[in-house]
Amino acid sequence: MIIAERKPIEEILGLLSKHQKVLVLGCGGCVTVCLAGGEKEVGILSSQLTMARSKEERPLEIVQKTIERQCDFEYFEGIRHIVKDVDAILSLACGIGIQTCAEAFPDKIVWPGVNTKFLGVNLNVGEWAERCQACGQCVLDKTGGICPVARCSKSIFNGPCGGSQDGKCEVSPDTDCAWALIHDRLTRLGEVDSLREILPVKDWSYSRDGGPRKLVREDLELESGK
Amino acid sequence: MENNTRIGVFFCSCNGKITEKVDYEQITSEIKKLPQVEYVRDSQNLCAHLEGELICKEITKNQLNRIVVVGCARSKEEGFFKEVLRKAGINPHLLSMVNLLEECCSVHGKSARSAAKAMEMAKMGVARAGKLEEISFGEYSVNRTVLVLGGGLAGMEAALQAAARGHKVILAEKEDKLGGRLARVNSIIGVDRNPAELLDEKVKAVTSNPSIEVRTGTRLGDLDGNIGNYTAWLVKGDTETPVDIGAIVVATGVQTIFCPVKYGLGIADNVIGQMKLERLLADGKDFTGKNISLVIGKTTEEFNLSFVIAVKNALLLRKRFDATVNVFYTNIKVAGDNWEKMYTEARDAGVNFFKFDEGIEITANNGEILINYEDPFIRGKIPGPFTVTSDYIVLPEELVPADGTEDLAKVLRIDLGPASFFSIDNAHILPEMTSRDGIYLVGSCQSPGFVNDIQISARVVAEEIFRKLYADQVSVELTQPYVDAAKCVVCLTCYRCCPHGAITIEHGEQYDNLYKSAAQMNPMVCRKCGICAAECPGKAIQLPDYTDDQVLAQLEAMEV
Amino acid sequence: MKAGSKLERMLESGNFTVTGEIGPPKSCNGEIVRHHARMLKGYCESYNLTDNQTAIVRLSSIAAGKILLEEDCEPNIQIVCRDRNRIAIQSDVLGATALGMKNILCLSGDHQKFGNHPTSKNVYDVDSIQLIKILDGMRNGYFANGEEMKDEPPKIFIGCAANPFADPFEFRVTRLEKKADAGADFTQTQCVLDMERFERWMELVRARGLHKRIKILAGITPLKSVKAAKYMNKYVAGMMVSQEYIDRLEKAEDVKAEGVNIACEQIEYLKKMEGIAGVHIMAIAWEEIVPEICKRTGLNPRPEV
Amino acid sequence: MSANADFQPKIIVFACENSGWLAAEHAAELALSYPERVELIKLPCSGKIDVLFFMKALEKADGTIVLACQKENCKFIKGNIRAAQRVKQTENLLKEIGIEPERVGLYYLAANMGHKFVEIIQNFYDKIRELGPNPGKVIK
Repeated sequence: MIIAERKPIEEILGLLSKHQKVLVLGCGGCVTVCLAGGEKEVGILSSQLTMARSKEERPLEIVQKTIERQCDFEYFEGIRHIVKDVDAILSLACGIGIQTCAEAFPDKIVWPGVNTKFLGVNLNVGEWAERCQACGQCVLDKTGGICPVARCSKSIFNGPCGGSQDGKCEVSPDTDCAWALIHDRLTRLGEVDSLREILPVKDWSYSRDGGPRKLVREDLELESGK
Repeated sequence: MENNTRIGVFFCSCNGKITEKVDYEQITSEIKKLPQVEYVRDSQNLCAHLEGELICKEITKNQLNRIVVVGCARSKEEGFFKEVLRKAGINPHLLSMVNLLEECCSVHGKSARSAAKAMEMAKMGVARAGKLEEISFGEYSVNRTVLVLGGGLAGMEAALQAAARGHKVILAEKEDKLGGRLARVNSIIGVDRNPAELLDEKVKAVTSNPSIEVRTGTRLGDLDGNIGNYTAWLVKGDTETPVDIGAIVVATGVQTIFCPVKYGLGIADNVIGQMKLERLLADGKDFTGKNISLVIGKTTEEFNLSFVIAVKNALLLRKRFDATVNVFYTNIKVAGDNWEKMYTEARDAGVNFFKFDEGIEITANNGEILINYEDPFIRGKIPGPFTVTSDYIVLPEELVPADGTEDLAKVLRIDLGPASFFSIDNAHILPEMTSRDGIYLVGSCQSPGFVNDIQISARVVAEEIFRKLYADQVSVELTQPYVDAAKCVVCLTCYRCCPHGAITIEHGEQYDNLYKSAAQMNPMVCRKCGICAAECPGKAIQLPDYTDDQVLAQLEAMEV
Repeated sequence: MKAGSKLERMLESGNFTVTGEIGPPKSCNGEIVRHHARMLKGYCESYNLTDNQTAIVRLSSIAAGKILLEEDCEPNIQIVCRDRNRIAIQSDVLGATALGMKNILCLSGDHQKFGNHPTSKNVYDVDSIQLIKILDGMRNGYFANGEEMKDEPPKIFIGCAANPFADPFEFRVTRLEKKADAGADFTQTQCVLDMERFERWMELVRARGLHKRIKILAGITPLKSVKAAKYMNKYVAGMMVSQEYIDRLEKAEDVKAEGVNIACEQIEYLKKMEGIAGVHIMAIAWEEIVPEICKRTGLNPRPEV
Repeated sequence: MSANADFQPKIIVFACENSGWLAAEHAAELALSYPERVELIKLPCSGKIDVLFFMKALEKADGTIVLACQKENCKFIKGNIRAAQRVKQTENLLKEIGIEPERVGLYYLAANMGHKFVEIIQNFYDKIRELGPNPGKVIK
């Protein structure tokens, strides 16, 4: 799940400053689940923006809409007629959705309304934590199902480093030391000796470091042998 | 129905109480102009019986399908008008009531401002009426079997009460025989019965009842589902068997821990707990002429049970053996039916009561016991400490929940309350209820209690179970929130927020969204608080009678 | 001999070895390094040059190493994984060895959150153990990608850190073992301020025979104040200060003198401990005290090797 | 901001039907009085209050509050706790756009507290009067 958080309102007001009519566009995917950009947030943000602009005596007209997912082009088809009439779109989708939206409406200004934070898990209502960095080559088999790339502050492969104390990371007492978690879990599973093996340097070319990634599965493409 | 909404607005002057402050003429003429309002009428006293019939007729005649009553809105009146709607053949939830009497006339003077408010309130009522929705009933198949956990007196009593109301009962006891703590006491507070006899009688009644199936050596391992449709996994030895049940009564009771260390004492033959004393008395030990001291006040102060037990036994020792009985106390908590009387009786019978605070020192060996104490009332006037020598010292035990209470709470998905006993629901509703419908508490598992309370609460619980599961097929008014599956992203927010465990995620083709799933509220469990609706990030949840549309329409109709 | 540095020769000789530490300044003023080098010259076999310690921008450790060489002091170049990827690190290693530096200490590095550029991006292309392995490969003539060097391989004496005071305790020994497996020749420990825990750790080290595979230099830091001791104990992750030392400092009239006393006692104690090859004296911002400590513990003058 | 003598704030009160709503009825029984420009909207529980309700209310009103059952005495166990959270959320939203967070509030009371009801309403009304008109009002 992608975890996002609404941008500070001043920033959004700044982005919208020159517009009179905008579409606040929610997404029914991850950002609804993480309470950042679903229909309810669209409503609250719209009300907040309306009030803020009314206070400045520069009224802002807002059209509200939430579509199934903003990371698929097809879902934008149904809102073309709405988009036509607005100055700009404020997208509350994650970074993927915002870009898809911009691509779907090449002639329309699309502003980001949220900051996309990380790929994570919902620990409780109002509490999320990072779990994956999409590094492209999963090592969870070697680390007891706990990811050192995403959860160790230094992303080291042969931890824990010397800053691990009482199961916490040197960076903050609120952060669990991923390697302490790995060590404890493997100990519980009776597999702790596997940590004696030195994990080799990672091939980061599968990660973002190899350049923007793209996945093509020819066996699934509609027209094969393109 | 949206397009042919036909609203009828009925004004009541409440025998002039309203009209003396507010001019209806002005309001009715405005209201008549509102779209969808097809009929307006004002009356002296709308809740008169004849008026009810008249409203009925007007509804039919004018084909009204939404009714606004402007006047008062107490629950009694609401009931009256709902009945009128029912008689007129329209859903009683299509009624919008405006409490002009109490929200305006009674609290404001006659002025332009109060007139404006009256107008606004009427308009809000009409606006809400336009958004009202019908609420129907649903039929639910339920399992009427009751699972009782704990085969002590509370469990047996609950089983008998439920069986008497036609429920099948499975009585699960983790030990290998029924009886619980009753098997270990000499007498029962407030009940003039021999415990052994009473126990025998109850065990016979339970075991001979064809509706009650007793399973000993059995505990609850896991639980799925909700009221009317639970699946409980009963664990006996290494085997786990599922049973389908409709409700659960928890009667796992309390346990006592003898902890003389808290009184600065070690283990000695003449230092005993109340439970041991009960045992000795039941076994016929002779205490004639002995000097016995009972100390209470350093532990388990939060429950009056320990105080009442001490007073009961003090009185018994005094009466039966003519023993010298001293009760050392910091506090005497004997509030409750007859306990105060028993305390007075003990004083009258010659039990000595000594108050102490911090200044008490007890030394015990098997020969004699010395108690040095200071009386805080006479300290300074008659300097202490005083010394009392005793043959026996009796201490209260710690009262703690039965073993496994914490695990059981997790399985039942209910919280633990003060002192780690099971937490009851809001005490005003039904003290035996938990936060989840279909799970009830009887006896000391919620807080150490008395035998004579058990019968009452067992009856109340059995009655409540019967009320909910009165037949194999029950009819439930579907006032629970409904979910627009197209907007539901199955994010689990509602599921996590629901205080009653009423929400499940259901799957099926009928759910028109990407996930073919949606959150669903079980009408038998849901208590209609609307927390889920307010939390839903997709605005997929609406609570009938309080939908967003209805609330926002009222805001919309409001003047600035 | 792997690199033939003075440090390596001293450790091989079996003499109780002493290393020191010099923190490069937050400026381009090389004279500060030179000043410390002159002050400490002759007291230690080799001097660690920290690599942007606590993630604060400082004069580079290799440049500082060059100044040390000019002063006839042997540098021990620290390299952290935080700031450079494997390309930059290998390049720096080649550069350092070309300038005549022979000891390199491999570290993960403090997280940049603690430094003066907390908004920067960290690298951690490799971790400290992987770095040791890369260096071991380089001295055997291979780059990290497996490519064989066409020219003479760099001669490197590889060091690493060990922290007996971090958690999980038992795993700390395993981690040292992994470093030895990766090719580390010596290790310098986190400053020992809790001798009891250090001894327990050494017991585990000896039980695995690790002291025979890797030279262990115990970290020594003279405590300067009670406040600092308490702070380190409470707030610095991976550091422990025993209550005994805190009590002694609190009671002492001259706290600094007591701190030096403690350090000297520790050195004397460590001299006798099986498996300890020497000490690494880290007098953070108190370099001038090192000569006194060395003299009092008979570590000066240094034997010739 | 000094109080304008003519300013009569508009207040929207969301009332839990188990407490605030009944307390309003009780106030009527006691023949108490409070300012006219106060409108009540019934909720089944304070936990039904929605941040959006508050925001929509403040698009036309000068202040809005929710009346909840006494702490630890919510009929639905956690309703008034959720209500407190949503008030906090709304306060933050208001603060962000430079509107006084005091314009939203939560008050605890019981069904038989007619006097308390009036006191809450009057105090809040006075407070808003003191603050002056809501600058964020959209419909003026």
